[in-house]
Amino acid sequence: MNKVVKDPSAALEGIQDDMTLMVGGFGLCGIPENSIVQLVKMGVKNLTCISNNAGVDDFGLGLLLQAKQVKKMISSYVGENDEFERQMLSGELEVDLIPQGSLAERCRAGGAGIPAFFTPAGYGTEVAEGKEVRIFNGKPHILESALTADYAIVKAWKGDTEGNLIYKATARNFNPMMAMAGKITIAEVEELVPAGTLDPNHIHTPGIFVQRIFQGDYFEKRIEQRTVRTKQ
Amino acid sequence: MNKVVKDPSAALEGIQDDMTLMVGGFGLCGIPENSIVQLVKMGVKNLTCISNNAGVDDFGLGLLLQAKQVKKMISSYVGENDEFERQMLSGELEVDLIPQGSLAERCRAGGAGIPAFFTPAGYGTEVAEGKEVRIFNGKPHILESALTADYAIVKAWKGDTEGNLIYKATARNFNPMMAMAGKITIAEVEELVPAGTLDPNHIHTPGIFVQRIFQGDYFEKRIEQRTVRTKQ
Amino acid sequence: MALDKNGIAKRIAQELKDGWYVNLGIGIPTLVANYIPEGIEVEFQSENGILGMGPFPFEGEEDPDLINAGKQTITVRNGASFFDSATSFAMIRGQHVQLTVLGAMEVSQNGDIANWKIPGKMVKGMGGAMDLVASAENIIVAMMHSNKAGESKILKACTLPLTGVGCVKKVVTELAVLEIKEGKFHLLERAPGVSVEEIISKTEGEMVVPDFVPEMQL
Amino acid sequence: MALDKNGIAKRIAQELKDGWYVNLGIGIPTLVANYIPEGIEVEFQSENGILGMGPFPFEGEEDPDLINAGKQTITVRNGASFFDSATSFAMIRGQHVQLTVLGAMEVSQNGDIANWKIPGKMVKGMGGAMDLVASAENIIVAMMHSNKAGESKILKACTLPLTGVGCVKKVVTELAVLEIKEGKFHLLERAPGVSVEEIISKTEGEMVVPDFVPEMQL
Repeated sequence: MNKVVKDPSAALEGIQDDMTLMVGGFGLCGIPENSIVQLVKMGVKNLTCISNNAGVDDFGLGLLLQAKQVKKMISSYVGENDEFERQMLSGELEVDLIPQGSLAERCRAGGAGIPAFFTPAGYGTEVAEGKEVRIFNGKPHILESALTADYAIVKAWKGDTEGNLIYKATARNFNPMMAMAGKITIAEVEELVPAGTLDPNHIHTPGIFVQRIFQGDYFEKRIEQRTVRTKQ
Repeated sequence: MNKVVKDPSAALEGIQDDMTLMVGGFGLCGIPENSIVQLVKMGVKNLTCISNNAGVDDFGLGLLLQAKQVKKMISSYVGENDEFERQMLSGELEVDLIPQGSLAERCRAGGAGIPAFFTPAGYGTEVAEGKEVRIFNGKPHILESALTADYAIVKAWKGDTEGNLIYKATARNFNPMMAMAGKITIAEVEELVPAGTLDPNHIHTPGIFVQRIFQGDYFEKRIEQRTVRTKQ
Repeated sequence: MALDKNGIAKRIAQELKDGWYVNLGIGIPTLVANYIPEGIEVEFQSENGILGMGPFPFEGEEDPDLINAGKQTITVRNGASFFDSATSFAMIRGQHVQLTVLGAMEVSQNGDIANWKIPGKMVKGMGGAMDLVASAENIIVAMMHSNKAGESKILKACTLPLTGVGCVKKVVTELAVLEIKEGKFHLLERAPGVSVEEIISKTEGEMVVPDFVPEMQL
Repeated sequence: MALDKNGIAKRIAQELKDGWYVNLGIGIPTLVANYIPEGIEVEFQSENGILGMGPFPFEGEEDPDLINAGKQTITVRNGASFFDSATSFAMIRGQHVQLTVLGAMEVSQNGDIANWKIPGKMVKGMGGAMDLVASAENIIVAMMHSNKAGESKILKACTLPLTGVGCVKKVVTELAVLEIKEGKFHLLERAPGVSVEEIISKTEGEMVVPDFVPEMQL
């Protein structure tokens, strides 16, 4: 069941204006760099992007924002992006801010066929507005619904030809749940290996969730907050 | 944060009559053999056991049933156990049969602080009796609640002194979710290694979910249905 | 002549499409894996936590930690993966598995299925069947047309406790291939040498029978 | 004298107990890791998917794939583990994390907290804060007693959009340690050299002040 496509262009075929995309990553860590660049090249517009963050002005999803390709962002935190803030405050960009844990769980729910679940997060805040409230164990919870996407674009460390994925360190983050929740899921990987190379015990995302996979040409992996200590 | 205890006796300290236990495994695969034997030795009674299956007559949870230590079983399939069937039909044993996927998800929900979720499984069947029904995307779903346990007892392949666990092959099954859902979680492992030995990328159950860990003396790993093909 | 179990499995295997992920139940469905048509590739999921099941192991190579949902020892193919039960049913519930094949005690003309319980008698439990039938978009039931007492299992309405409602799309028995739509069975094919009359006589549910009913090509 | 940020962090570190898993927010809370009392062992969780965070890396050893929730490069300790965001918040929501320390713009006397939004101005988003405050059994807020305009942030009722309701148990500022119970602040300790009068004058919310208020021991 070979799912390999040759490049980002082949991988992203079919993505059109007005679609909903999930894009993996936390900050600039574990984002599908090559696919994002390809989205800019394709010039698709009016996208709804579900991604924990919105990149920085000149990298990650910030590139899509600069090119005004995004109609709506669904994120938990968008603090490091001036263009984002400008478009949001001016009303050009719709923004749906969601608690990070609810965002992660809603993506997983979408992939797992769970249409809705109760969570305490956001009760008593504007996040709860219009949502059903129910008490469990004496504590109020709100009903949150599943999220899915026309396409989910994720980034992994290693992948095999059948779409099995292994992530590295904290570059895992939202990628596994988004891979589950895409109607079509595209994975870009640093290293693409033949099926049978990866230990089946160590697969993070089983290939059933991935429809297309390619090896990225180059990963900049920009660091957002380089913090170091000095050797004594 | 050393969580190592020396033997099953130390690991299971505190388990008392009338408690609810989760016990990992699928069939006889990935069951905490040493802990089950210890439960028989302890003689604790009136237990509610949440486990996908109920063992066979002379192995696994079947041992607890033989010793009449179980008041109630919460399982999805109990077909391979004559004593179970006898106790159930005679009314000695309460049985709550739950669809396997709902059982797995309810354990995960219990561990993840999700008090309830909607699933299509069981709609229109006796499983749905008394449960809320709601339509999502034109399809009826039922509301299922989280499961937790006083103690969860799981079995892993490798574990480290901080309670991080790695499972082997299909012996993983229910163990990870049950590890999440126990107020106290006890892990028995085939091989106990120092913290830092296991690759942090490959941990299946992070140590935060495990309170006590020990290396089992001996694992029989009985095979329930030995099926082979002949070499040509 | 009525098919044997392998014949039923062989006919069901013709429904497989290249690239599908497939969940096979215990019994006849398991045999489907032996008849994958040439030139197509499918991947088998077992709900206890494996994708990419291979054949049974050679004697002496059994691994007690590697079993299928029927608790049988198995092997893995290249590209296999292991996962926990919650993830396994996420695949099933989330409709990532394209085809589910399972057995049944009864099927009704509106697609209801009963396959887990005989009141006062059998109490094995539903296992993963309720999750599978509630979520799979494509369910094929492999079963015998009648029970041991000779009574039809292809019914107007199920008499046993249900496993799922309105979910079965196709039934393959030793006698026929039936499709379920608009609240009726539709006779698509008959087993080689089996007469339409025999099928009609052994089917209790309403069944639409076209003028020409082709024989299965096995 | 009022504490500096490190002083606040140092005081909060005294609340740590052996064996706890702890989530530290961005800013002052991050500094708590520098002051773990001798003889106790705690494990730090970061909601982007890591348990067992170590110190910042040495120059040249930064790994872009290894960051904390503040997007800072970090290292791991022996026994660390990585996991996805859903599992990370399963730990948080499921109350497996024993202590959460985070910053705030405002805290009210019934334990409400506002720390994510200034209407018409700041639109950074709540990140994981709403999940953390809604679920943690033990929340300590690290904050300055007043804002830059000199107005108290320790209030009868929050004026900014809330992050969570009735959840904060303790507040540590540059001036005082306050406990929240029964709808009031309770003054537990004052910073070395800071007078009770100063704390009272800078606290807008109702505050119970005992006869004797000990100085923090740092």
